[in-house]
Amino acid sequence: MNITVKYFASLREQMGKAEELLTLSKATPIAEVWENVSGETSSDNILMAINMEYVKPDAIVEEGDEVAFFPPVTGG
Amino acid sequence: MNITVKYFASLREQMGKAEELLTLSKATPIAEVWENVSGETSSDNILMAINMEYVKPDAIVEEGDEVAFFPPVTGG
Amino acid sequence: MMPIEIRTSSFDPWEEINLHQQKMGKDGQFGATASFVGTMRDINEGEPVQSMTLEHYPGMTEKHLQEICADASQKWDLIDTLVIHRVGEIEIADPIVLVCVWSAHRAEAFDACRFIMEDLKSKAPFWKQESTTEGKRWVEKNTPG
Amino acid sequence: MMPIEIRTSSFDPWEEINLHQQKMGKDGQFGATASFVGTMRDINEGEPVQSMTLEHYPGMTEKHLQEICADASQKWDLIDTLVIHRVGEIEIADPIVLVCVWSAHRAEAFDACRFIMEDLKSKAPFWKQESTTEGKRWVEKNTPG
Repeated sequence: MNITVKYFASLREQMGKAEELLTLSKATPIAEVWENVSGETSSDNILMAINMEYVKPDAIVEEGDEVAFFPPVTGG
Repeated sequence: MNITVKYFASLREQMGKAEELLTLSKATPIAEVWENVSGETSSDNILMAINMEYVKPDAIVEEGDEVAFFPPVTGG
Repeated sequence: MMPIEIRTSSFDPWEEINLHQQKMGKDGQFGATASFVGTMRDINEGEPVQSMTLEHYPGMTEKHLQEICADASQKWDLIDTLVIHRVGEIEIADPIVLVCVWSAHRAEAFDACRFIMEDLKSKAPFWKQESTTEGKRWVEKNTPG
Repeated sequence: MMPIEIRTSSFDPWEEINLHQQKMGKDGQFGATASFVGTMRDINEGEPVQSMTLEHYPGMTEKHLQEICADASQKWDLIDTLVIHRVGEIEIADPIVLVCVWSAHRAEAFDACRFIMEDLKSKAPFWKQESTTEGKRWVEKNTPG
């Protein structure tokens, strides 16, 4: 299954890219996707979204999803 | 002693005047001044000011003071 | 002295804020601007209103608005405040009151703007008389804040 | 749908409020307009800042701003809301965000304006990167509201 992963702000810089396409063998918790792409075992202080909705680390990523990882927001 | 008395809004209409000059025989509590001018024995719901400062009914009116009586304020 | 104005004719609150901000010359210092505008409605307490007359106590009104803004500046770290209040004949949709507060951060601006507005409503000597199809009536109390 | 705009160039918040209010066509209905403008300061956390870049998540940002305004309209009886937020390169004294709320009475306008602003700060996906004499740095957290 194919997903799109987006990175923003300091995470975009850390990852060296704004977006990538990934192929997963099966539906996977988003925290595992983060561990795979970042090589980090912790997702503390990382915000996660699936299809533009905030989700918790155990949320399941499905075929075609748009996944996003980013640091705490600082708008306004 | 001479004082100026001002009336505003519904009290101005009730008194039939906006302002009058009064002569008092001595320094007098403002509630008594109200009783004298209005003929009423109660000053509930009447706001009172001496020289443009809100005062309580027992505040003493002195020579030359500007006294004012008015209903609750409704600005803004 | 805080800028306080009593106006006898209609004013545009947004233009007033803009002009005041330009005159202030504090660009880059303020990070937060909170404003409130009270506007004349065509209905009050369920009855249609045609127009309104606002009476005030010249001298005492200005003095109290000054005190209210000075109090706010003591309570919070503010860069500037602006208060404009209409008196006289007021038409539907006319702005009645403008309160605007500039500060470095948003909490102060929000708190002070609301404080000034509530204090103005409870202390500043203004009185509203409404004209309805039934005639004129004095507004007896403000809506709760 | 609530009016939500992401702007890539400088805007005048007072002109935007004025224009929006004219388009609304609710003259005589609203009695209260509460607004907040966040503006770029020349200092943050004690250090001089020269300029700022605001990044956002296109799509998700608009969606969340819509949700925040819809939430506010559920909680309070509002006539209209307007939210405008800058992205891209921002200069000192540029407005960053405008929140404006129109309602019949003042309590709703004050409460909803602050709620929208606080919710926007905590949820809407925007990120600030400041340019200082020491180089660029990502702002790590917002000042408390």
